[in-house]
Amino acid sequence: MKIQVFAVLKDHFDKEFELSRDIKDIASLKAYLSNQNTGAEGILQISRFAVHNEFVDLDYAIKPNDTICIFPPSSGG
Amino acid sequence: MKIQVFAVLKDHFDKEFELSRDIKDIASLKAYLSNQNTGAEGILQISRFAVHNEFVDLDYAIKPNDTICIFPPSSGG
Amino acid sequence: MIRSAYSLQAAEAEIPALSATPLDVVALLAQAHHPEAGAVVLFSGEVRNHNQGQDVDYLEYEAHEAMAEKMIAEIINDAHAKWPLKIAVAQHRTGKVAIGETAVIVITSSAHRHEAYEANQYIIHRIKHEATIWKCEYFTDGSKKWGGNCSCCPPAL
Amino acid sequence: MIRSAYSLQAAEAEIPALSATPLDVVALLAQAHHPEAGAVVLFSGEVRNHNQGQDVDYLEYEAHEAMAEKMIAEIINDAHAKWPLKIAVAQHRTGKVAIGETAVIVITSSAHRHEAYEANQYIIHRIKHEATIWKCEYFTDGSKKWGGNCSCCPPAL
Repeated sequence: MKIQVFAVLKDHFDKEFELSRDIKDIASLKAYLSNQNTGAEGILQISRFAVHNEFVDLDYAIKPNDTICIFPPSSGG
Repeated sequence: MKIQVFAVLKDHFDKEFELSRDIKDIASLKAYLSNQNTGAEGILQISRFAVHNEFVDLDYAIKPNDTICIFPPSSGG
Repeated sequence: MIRSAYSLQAAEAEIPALSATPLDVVALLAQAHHPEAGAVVLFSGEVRNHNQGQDVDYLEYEAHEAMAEKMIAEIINDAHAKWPLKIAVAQHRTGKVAIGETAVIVITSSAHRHEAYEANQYIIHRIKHEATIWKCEYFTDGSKKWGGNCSCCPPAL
Repeated sequence: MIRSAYSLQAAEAEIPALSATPLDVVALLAQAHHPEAGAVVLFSGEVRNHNQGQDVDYLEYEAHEAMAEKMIAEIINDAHAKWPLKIAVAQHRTGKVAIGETAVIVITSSAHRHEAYEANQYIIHRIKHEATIWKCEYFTDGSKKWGGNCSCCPPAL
């Protein structure tokens, strides 16, 4: 799977990176990334996840070729 | 005294006219004009009165040379 | 409430409250910029082509100008006292106003948007209800109707 | 809620929700006229020269553009469903935005003013909180800060 992160998450992760591990769903991905980078745990907790331009829930089953976007809380305007 | 009326009151009175009668205050003027022109009574009841660019109360004592403006409810905007 | 010299001098002081010629929305908006204001709210009251089922030809606004100018200035001052505004300006047309033209403009700006919205609504509400300005609607059938333009008030006299 | 062909064709359909170049407030406002709309409310969110005691140099907005465009369109549609609007448009900057420049514009128009104010506030609130757009403030001391620009929310992450 490919991961894209936005805004403040770029201070904690590369903007875009590959993950070849077997991670079954968004909840597991969130746990894995929080473990890898404990400084980002708080932000990841309140972030939203999207696949193919649609928000997905924590139980979304990740497919091997998915690109998963991780969005911190919006701050437009 | 001179009287100036505005907006819908012009449908009932001349825009500007002289009144040479002895009318002591605004309450009496209101009663007098309502009597003269019963069709305007409702509007006069909810109108405001001003002398020298200042609103005056019903008990304002009219001086002979006063110009009294009579304003129906505002409807700007 | 102390206001900065910037707002008073650059914008508010130069804008007459009444105008017998079409309002220059763009120029007014350009004057309402302020480096400390994050939020600008502009209200434009425009002449509709119909009202309460009748086709409007044009409007005409009558004013007691001296009192209207003084009252609008007071309303602006009251808004500054109630909210931390950087800029508050209002301008109202007098005379004949065509369909689609702007009859009244209110611009407010503040550091945060809530105050700008609140103050803007406060100013237009008071101008409509208190300032010595009266609207007369002229309809395409030749009839006319004074006042009572406001959707929040009982029908016209 | 059926919308007139006028509003969709003349104004809303042509306005992109995101713009990498300065927003043309005047052009957008000109497009927001509608013969049946008596009230136009414009909100302009502008870059302030300071925020929470720090001097701002400039801002930069990052967006997930495809999702942001879709979300802004949905927010506009939701506003149309909630209020009888003649026109509702919004446009947000992306990239670097200088002090005094407009970061976001929302224009609403309706027959009566209350709906235009309400819908305008609704749209900007949702854009700020939901659309996939993030602000980064760059300060004159060289530091930067992501997000948390909103006075109604907890401090930045």
